[in-house]
Amino acid sequence: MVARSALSGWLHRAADSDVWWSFKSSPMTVAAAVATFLIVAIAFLSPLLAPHTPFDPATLSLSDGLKPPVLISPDGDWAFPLGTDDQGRDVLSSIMYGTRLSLAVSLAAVAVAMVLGIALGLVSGYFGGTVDALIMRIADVQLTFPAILVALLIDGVVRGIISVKRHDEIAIFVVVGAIGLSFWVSYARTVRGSVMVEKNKEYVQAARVIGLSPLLIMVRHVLPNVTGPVLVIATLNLGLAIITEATLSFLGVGLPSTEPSLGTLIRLGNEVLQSGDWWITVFPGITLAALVLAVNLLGDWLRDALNPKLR
Amino acid sequence: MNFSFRHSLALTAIVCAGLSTATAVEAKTFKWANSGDVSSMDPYARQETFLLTFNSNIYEPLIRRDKDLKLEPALATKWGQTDPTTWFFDIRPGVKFHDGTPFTADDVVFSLNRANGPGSNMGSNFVSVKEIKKAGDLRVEVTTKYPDPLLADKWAAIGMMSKAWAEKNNALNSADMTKNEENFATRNAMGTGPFILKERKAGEKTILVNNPNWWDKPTHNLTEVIFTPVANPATRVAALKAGDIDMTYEVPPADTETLKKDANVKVLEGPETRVVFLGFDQERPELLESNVKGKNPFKDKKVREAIHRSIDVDAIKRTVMRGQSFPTTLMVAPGINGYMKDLDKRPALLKPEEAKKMLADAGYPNGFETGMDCPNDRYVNDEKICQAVVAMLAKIGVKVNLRAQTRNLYFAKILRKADLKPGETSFYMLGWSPAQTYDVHNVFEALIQTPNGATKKGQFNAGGYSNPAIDKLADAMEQETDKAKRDAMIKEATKLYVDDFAYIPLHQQAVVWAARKNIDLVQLADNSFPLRFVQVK
Amino acid sequence: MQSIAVLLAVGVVAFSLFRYVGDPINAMVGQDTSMEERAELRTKLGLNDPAPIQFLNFIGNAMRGKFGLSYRTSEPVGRLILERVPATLELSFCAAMFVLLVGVPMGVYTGLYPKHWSSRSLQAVSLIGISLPPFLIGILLILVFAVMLHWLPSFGRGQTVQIGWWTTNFLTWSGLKALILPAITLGVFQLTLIMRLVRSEMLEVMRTDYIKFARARGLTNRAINFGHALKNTLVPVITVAGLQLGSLIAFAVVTETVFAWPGVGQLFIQSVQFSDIPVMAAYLMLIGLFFVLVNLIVDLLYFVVDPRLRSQGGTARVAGH
Amino acid sequence: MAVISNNPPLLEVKNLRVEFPTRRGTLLAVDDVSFDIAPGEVLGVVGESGAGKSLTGNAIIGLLEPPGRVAGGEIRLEGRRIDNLPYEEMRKIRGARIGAIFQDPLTSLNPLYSVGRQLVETIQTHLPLSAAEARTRALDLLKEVGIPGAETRIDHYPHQFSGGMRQRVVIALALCAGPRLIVADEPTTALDVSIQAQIIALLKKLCREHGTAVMLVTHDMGVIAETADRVAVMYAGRIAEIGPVRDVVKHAKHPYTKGLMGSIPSLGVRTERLTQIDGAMPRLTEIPKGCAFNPRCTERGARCLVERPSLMPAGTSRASCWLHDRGGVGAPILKETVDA
Repeated sequence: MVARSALSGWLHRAADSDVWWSFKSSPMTVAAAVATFLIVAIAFLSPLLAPHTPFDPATLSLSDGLKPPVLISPDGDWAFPLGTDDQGRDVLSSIMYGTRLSLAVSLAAVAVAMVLGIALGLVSGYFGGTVDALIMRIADVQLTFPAILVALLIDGVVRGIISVKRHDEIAIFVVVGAIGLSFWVSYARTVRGSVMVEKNKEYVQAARVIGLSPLLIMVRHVLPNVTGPVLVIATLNLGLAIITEATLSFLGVGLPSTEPSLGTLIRLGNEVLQSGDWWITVFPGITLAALVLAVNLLGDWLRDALNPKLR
Repeated sequence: MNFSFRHSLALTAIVCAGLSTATAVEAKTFKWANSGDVSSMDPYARQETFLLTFNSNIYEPLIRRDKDLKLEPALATKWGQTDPTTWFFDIRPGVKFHDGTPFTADDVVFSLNRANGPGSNMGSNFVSVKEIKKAGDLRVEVTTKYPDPLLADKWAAIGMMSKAWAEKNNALNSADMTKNEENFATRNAMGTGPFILKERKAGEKTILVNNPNWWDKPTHNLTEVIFTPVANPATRVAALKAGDIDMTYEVPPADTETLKKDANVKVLEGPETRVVFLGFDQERPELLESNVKGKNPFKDKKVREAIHRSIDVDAIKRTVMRGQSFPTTLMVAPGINGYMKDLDKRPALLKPEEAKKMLADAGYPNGFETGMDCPNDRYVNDEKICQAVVAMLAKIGVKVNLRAQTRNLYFAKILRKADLKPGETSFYMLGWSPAQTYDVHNVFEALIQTPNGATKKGQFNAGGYSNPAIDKLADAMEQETDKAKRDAMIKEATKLYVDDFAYIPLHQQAVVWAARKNIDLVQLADNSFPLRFVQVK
Repeated sequence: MQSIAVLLAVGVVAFSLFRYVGDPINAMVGQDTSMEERAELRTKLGLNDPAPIQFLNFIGNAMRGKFGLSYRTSEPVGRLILERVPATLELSFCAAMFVLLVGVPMGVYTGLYPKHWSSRSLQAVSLIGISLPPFLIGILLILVFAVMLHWLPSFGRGQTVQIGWWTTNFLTWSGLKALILPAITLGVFQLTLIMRLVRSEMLEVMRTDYIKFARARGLTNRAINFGHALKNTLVPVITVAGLQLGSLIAFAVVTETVFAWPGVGQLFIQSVQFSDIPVMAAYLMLIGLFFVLVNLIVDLLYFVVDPRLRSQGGTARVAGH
Repeated sequence: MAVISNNPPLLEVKNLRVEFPTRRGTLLAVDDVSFDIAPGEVLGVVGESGAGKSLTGNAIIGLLEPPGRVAGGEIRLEGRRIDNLPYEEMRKIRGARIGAIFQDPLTSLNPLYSVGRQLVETIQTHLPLSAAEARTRALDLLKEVGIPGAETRIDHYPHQFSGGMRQRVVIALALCAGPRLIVADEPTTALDVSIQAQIIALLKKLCREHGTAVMLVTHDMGVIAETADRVAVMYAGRIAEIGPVRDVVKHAKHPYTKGLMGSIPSLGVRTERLTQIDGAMPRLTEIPKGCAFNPRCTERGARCLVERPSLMPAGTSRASCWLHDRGGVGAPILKETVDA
């Protein structure tokens, strides 16, 4: 009962807040949010919703291969509403599973970047001096090596160090690690800036006096301050991560094609783009574009909404 | 008119720009593309079909292959054996190198020794050779350690270089990677062939021009050939459709149908001599990547049979290969000496229950799990074929963990090691063509005979299949000169490996070439593309 | 000093990482080469030496511009790279121009009129640039402009002119035409980023007191928007644009693959596929060098743009917001 | 009374209303404000933050930040109505006829341009002078505002000046095209106390010399007392009291003004704590019925709760307080009577 009223109170306040108001007043944002929600929900529920399980080779049959989408062609099969690819995989189910994988990879990558960036930003801002200079210099260098190069590098190293045997199993970590590693800088800079402002405030000094770890105190005070900007960066990075994963797949360091991500699906489809079997490329392409577009629109809106100065 | 290609590239570019406008009416420029570049202009740099045939436009062999891959005289007018261990080659008189110097027996001796020398990748064609010597201005004699009836076939891929030119430019040997020095022959060329190298930009473009002083009557009408590597297949197809190139080969199967519909493009298809097959680790007592411990299921012929007969090569042909393959049961393709047509009959496909029962009889009622290795950029749709195989085997309870990777990583993993240890694989894909000899013995020797460090047999038998009866037959056929007897041996050995389900031959991939409508060309079964058969209308 | 340190660090990365990639031997020889020959080559190449010794050799050679021979083409790596640098730089330059000439005005416009419907739609449209993978955009451009319309070439650099060791696209009609599609493909991603950056900087600057004061002084909109506001957005934009130039060169890997553009990016990806260690190492060193140069240029530009840095000796870096 | 001179006023503000549309309804930030400024006169405008004094200033120079807008009333400069001019027309008036000075000299100057350039740019925008002439004029102005070594300083950048020097530059910029009126919005708030007096003195001196009128917006009664000829006290978007500075300071008529004057430390005498008015100014969303000041008023009557007073004469000043209603409709009511 109490929890319920607390929740409703919170909901009420949320509904009343400026952020919610700015959300409601932008139809594009609402559309983006609905699209994002739908895509994410369908993707994560794909094991329940998808008509087929494209990642399970035992369910695939080459005799189902290259069926066109039902609505387009009389040759279509209602079992495969968006057609099948040359392995007999249902395109619709592949998209659902692939989106799930892409989202998982991108979310994980963004999480890696966020944790790394926030940690380094805290350390850099707190200790200052040489540590700060070093970390910020590394950040500069890091920015010269975009995700693609980093991924090729890491992939190369991992292939070399870990025996080739297990490569596919760790491919996903390579991609996550590479993308995560190349995104940390913006988080670090944001947090560092905030820490530098907070560092000299009285409560930090006070904390030191009463024997609390100032770093801990600062984490508690700084993190809420940077939630907004970090959230914005994370949203925008999410879109970037999805695209980067797709591009890596094109360059041959992506996820294995037996369990294709959305990007891998497009890469595979890219090869048959001119063959007339357009549905293999077009549907995953539309899904990817819609997802990234929606996420970015949300990020844009969030940035404007959370930055009261710009309102 | 004499082209010298050694002056600066800039100058040549300008001269030729001028030339091509001046003679615009007759100029027949032929532009073509392939997925990768020729790795070197040195004809001995790499023993691979693409490099050998590309460079054969500049460097001609003593004996060349005609449109049907039969040997015909080139720089040698006559050749043969004076006794079982002595070969002779009579040099064609009056042939001149591109720089106008005459081609002599000295050049032949120099070239053959260079091909067998340090830095060269052609050494395997000289295993039997004892000595190469000049026997008069127009004759070269070769003695071998043992009778080698296939010497002429092997050497049909070895182009002849100019000794004087190599000496002058310090290119006596092929590029030696251990020294940080570049080799002049890597990006320059001096041969006798129908085309002269005009411009070489590795990875960008290579331009050849017609050799007006060629000894043979040209069957082409090209004045200039521009070759560009275009890695992305979609771009290649688009470029052909847009008319930016006149020809490309190894067209992706998926694009074959649309290209056929394009009024400006024609598609040539034919089987390639290479057979793509799957192999098993039959050597280790326990598979590297499997849930079966203590034994190796692939040592059991019943298991191999169940798997062999569960792979539907016709389904693969229909969807994955889009019709661009020629299923086979043998390890050699038609057109190769020793292909046994009456043995090329695939055993009937098993229903999943039948295959499961067969596995159960072999002691695997619940199937088993195994790793599989596959290249993803070597054969046509290699990775997709493997995926299809994974799906087919999943239906009979064999769970296959597929690992597809780029070719050099792939080969590093699955091929036998330098000490002849078996490749690190349980189940793999490989393609093989006896491209030097066009004879089945090469297949037995490399793939089917028991690996043996001393005799160098079975070097590419990655899974270590071993059948003493075949070993014996293969050794015998190597030196047998009586065709009937030899054919009988081949037949017997072929039957043995087929019945053993030693490998799972899948198909010959189709050689799909596509060209603009105004191009006439001849498609060869070994996927080589000599420019001397090309006509631009 | 710092630059040298960065270069050295990149050198360590370049070498020590790629030392372990794949097996170069397989790339160097044909499939039929015997095992003994392979083993012999390995020893000769020093691939069996301890890693530190190999590294010292590497750095020593690198300082003299010697990166050895490519395992794949057996040509000197230095020259391979040098031959391809012009193609990549010209492509990146055109892409950067495209980004700046289109992206900055778009950013200024959307920043000045953030509420206007045209700004909002411009912003939404620009998102398409980052919603599709670059390789797909490239292929689609080829299909439309080369295959369907026959306006532009589908791949390659077209006719180039050689000036010294530099080959240029800029002097021939076909060369210029060949640049268009790849430059757009390469730029479209960064275009969106730059546009948004300029927009948000513009929004930020337009709120400042000195802009309000400039208005109060009755300056014309032109003077305010392009003189005062734009110049103040330049500092963070320069920072990011400099970094994006680095991204351009890296993303060129994709564009060059799609358009068969003979630049270093394509060379790099081929080298990764073939485990061509010397080329990969040299490429990384090149990127490192490039980083140092871009930083230098960025610092110089700060110096030109921002008087505050001039008096402080130009060392302080004004970070982007 | 209010307008001493016979000349027409330089600036007339009549019934000015400034609105802010928000999602919770439209906020009336400036409500029915009227006043005049005579040529050469210094009008001080005081009030707590949020009282609407800066908005009034911004409305006069035509730079209300959206979504704020002038919703009613009119503003006339030298008889010409300026509140409804198109942007471009108003731009020509800004700088040329009305100058402005803002609170923070540190941020009012563009950091990337030299002060000379900013001066020349402003001069050339409004006056038909060549670059050289404009520079000479700029140099003269800098000397006039007391920048030592103006010849070299003219090419320096804002960050090379101290805060006080920068505000001098800002004053030069505001004056450079010879405006008749300067709207100075808290010109000294951001400066050190020691410099504040100098800047105010400078402003006063220059305006006298140039015959420029000033609307001096501040929350500092001390500054007003020293500088202004007349003063307007604003509370919750309205003028509470307006009159000659001496009278308002010494004999405040509005209870709010009285409280405000009580909170000024006498010059030179520092008291530990200032007298304060209990409570705070209401938010614009919560302005009470009747007189906006009534919740805090110590002299509140019943009428104050229901009816809003407008400005009415109160001695030499005018105040919006029922205490001064001489119409007899509602004579002052004692406080006790409302406490029911």
